[in-house]
Amino acid sequence: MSCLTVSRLNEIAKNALTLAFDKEISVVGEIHGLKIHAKSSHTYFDLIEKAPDSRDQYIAKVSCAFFKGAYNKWENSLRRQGITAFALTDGLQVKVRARIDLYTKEGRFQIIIHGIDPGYTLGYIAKKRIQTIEILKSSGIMDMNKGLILPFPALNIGLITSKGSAAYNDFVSILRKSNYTFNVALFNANMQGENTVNEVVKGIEVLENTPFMDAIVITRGGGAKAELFYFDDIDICKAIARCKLPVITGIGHEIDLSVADMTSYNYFVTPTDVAKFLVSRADEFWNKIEQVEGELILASDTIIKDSKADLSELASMLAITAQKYTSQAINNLKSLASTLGSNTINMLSTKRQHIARLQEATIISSRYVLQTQDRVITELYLYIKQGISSIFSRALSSVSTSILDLSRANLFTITQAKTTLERLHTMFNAMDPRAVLGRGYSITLDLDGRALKETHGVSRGDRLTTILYKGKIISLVEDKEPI
Amino acid sequence: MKKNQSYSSVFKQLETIAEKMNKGDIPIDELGDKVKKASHMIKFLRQRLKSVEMEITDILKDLESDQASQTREEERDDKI
Amino acid sequence: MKKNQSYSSVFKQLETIAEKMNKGDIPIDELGDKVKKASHMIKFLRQRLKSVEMEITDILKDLESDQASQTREEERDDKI
Amino acid sequence: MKKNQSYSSVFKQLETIAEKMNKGDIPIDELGDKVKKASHMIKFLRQRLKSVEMEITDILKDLESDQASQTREEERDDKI
Amino acid sequence: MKKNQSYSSVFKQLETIAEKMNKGDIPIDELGDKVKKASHMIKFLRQRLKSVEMEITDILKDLESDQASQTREEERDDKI
Amino acid sequence: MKKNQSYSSVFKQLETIAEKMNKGDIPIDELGDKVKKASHMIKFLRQRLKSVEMEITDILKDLESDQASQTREEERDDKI
Amino acid sequence: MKKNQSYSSVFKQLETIAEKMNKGDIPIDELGDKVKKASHMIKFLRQRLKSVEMEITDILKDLESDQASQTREEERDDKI
Repeated sequence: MSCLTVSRLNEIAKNALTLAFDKEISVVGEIHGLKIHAKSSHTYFDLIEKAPDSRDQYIAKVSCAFFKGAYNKWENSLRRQGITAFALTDGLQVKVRARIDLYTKEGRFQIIIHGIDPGYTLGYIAKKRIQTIEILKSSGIMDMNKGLILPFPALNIGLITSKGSAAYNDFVSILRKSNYTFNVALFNANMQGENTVNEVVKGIEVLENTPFMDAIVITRGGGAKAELFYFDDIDICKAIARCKLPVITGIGHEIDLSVADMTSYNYFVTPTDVAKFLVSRADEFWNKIEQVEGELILASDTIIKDSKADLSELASMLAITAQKYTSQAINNLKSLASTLGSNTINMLSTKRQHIARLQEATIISSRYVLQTQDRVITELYLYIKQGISSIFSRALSSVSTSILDLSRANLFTITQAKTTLERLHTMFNAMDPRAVLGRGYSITLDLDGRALKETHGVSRGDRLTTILYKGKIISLVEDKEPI
Repeated sequence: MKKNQSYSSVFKQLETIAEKMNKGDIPIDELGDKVKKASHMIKFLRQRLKSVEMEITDILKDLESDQASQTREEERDDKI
Repeated sequence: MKKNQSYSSVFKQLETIAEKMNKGDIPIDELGDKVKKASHMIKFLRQRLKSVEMEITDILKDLESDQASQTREEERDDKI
Repeated sequence: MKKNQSYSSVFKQLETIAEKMNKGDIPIDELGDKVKKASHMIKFLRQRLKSVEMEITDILKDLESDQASQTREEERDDKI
Repeated sequence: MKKNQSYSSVFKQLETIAEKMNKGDIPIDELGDKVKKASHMIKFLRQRLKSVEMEITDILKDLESDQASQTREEERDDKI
Repeated sequence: MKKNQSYSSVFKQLETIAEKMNKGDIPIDELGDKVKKASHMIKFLRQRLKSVEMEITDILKDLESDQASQTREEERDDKI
Repeated sequence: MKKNQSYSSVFKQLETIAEKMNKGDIPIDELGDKVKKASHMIKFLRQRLKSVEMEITDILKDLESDQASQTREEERDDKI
């Protein structure tokens, strides 16, 4: 086996490579470690292919050289296309036209770039940007930072920028020129190149946890539009959206907003604008303070005056009310006193009426008693009169009775006498023998002239005289027949 | 008969006669006379009775008229 | 008849006579006289009654006029 | 009649008389006197009634004048 | 009437008398006296009422003058 | 009257008396005393009112002078 | 009154008292004390107002002097 020198080896390899890639090729990858050679002004960088979803790990890498001539031609062609501000930067996804080369001196394999397709890069950036917006929106944090309140004024500022950059200087000098004492806490971060994302995210993390911060400002000087694509990065945007402090961006775009701008509390084109905004807020605040101070003095004056007026009103109301109280109480007392007076007078007059009624009752009763007695006497008198007349009528009737008695008695006596006389008369008539004799009876007398009633005592031969109604017969007894 | 003979004495005689007659104490032969006498007595007594009756009647009439007049007077008084 | 004889005693006599008469205790001879006497008594009693009545009437009239005058007085008092 | 006899005792006597009269317990002879007595009693009682009435009237007048004077006093007080 | 008798007890007595009279429970002989007694009671009661009234009037006048003096004082205070 | 009796309790008592009087619940014999008592109460209440009024007047005067002094101070401050 | 009581709470208490008084809810017996309390409150509130006023005046003065010194400083700066 032949032994080659290093240079021969490298030459053979270069020939083989050149043979293998005899035509211009297109390669896509991400720019990494971009350098412009100070003397030659050639541009060098690596193209890397990252593993999917990996920021730091790459799986392949190739060195690239963009010589000054080619670069200028490419830039001119861009300008001719009207594309400005397309700057190469680390992390930029590019599609390069190139040929393969090997630098024999160094034995280094590289590609020599003829030109870069701006359309590819811009399309890539646009696509990424849309993805980021979509993620932010779908996770609902797009407007989160806008919802925070920016303290008024915001004097304590967390600044994320690269120290000593024009952006930093512009920002700080404006703040200094203002009348206000801003307190700026700088977080020095690369604002371009592949570390931009990590450093900005770190900066947000550090500053939001620094005490007494009012807001975070992320700013950088103007640059090519292609360099802004860091600020479409999802990690930066998420960090901004979720930041506890309002984030104000000033990252130097002119036409399109970066997603970071869209996500932030507020955005401006330049650091100067951001600084001016903050100063104007402070002005505004101070004006307001002065105004408020005036108002405050006025208001406190008013409040104190009003309060004093209220107090004196209350005091006078107190006085009036207390007076009302006492005067009402006095009136109550007065009316009570007069009620008392009138009540007693009423009572007395009622009692008087009672007495008057009793007086009248006594008089009426006594009169009534007298009248009753008078009537009783009159009745008694009438009774007496009745008694008298009954006595008289009885006496008269007894007298009349006595007359009747008399006449009755006399009549009786006389009638009796008459009856007796009649009886005697009848008797005598009956006794008159002539009446018997007239009917054929006769009376036989004995010798002594005695009328015979029986045969006893008569003897034979006795001489008997028989008296007849007219004349007498004298006869002798021959026989007798006793019954 | 004496006019001023009393009713009672005459009546007594009459009764005596009547008694005697009833007892049959009077002989038949006197009987007629006695009866005649008694009849006279009876007539006398009747006369007396009659006159007494008339006298009483008069008195009573007088009394009654007296009462009547008094009553009339009273009635007249009442009318007054 | 004595004027100062009492009504009651006279009335009693009258009653006695009437009783006797009723009993037929008075002989016919005395009858007229007795009746006459009784009639006098009755008249007397009537007289007495009359006079007592008049006396009472006077008293009562006096009383009534007295009352009337009192009443009039009262009425006059009332009018005053 | 005694002046200081009580109204009620006299009234009782009067009632007794009236009752007796109505029963006819009084002889005619006493009737006049009794009626006279009764009349006196009635007059007495009326007199008594009258005097009591007058007494009461006096008291009343006295009372009224007393009241009137009090009222006048009050009116005078009121005027003062 | 005793001076220190209470109004109410005297009033009660008066009522009792008035009631009795109304019932006619009082004999005429006592009527005058009772009425006189009642009249004394009435006078007494009136007197009592009068004196009570005067007492009250004095008290009330005193009260009024007290008030008046207070009011004057107040007015004076007001003027000061 | 006890000095430390409350206005309202005394006022209530006074009202009670007035009510009783209105109903006529108070015997005349006690009326004078009651009215005297009521009058004492009224005087007491007036006194109380007067003293409360004076107390309040003092407080209010004090308050006014306090305000006046403050105002003067302020005016002085204003002048400085 | 506690020194650290707030103006508004004391003012509210004062208003409550004033309201009660206006409604007549306060018995006379408590009136003096209430008025005294209210007066203390008013004084306290006045005192508070006064001190607040003075504090504000001080701040204002401080502010003014501060501003003046700043202006002077600025003027000085301008001169440099």
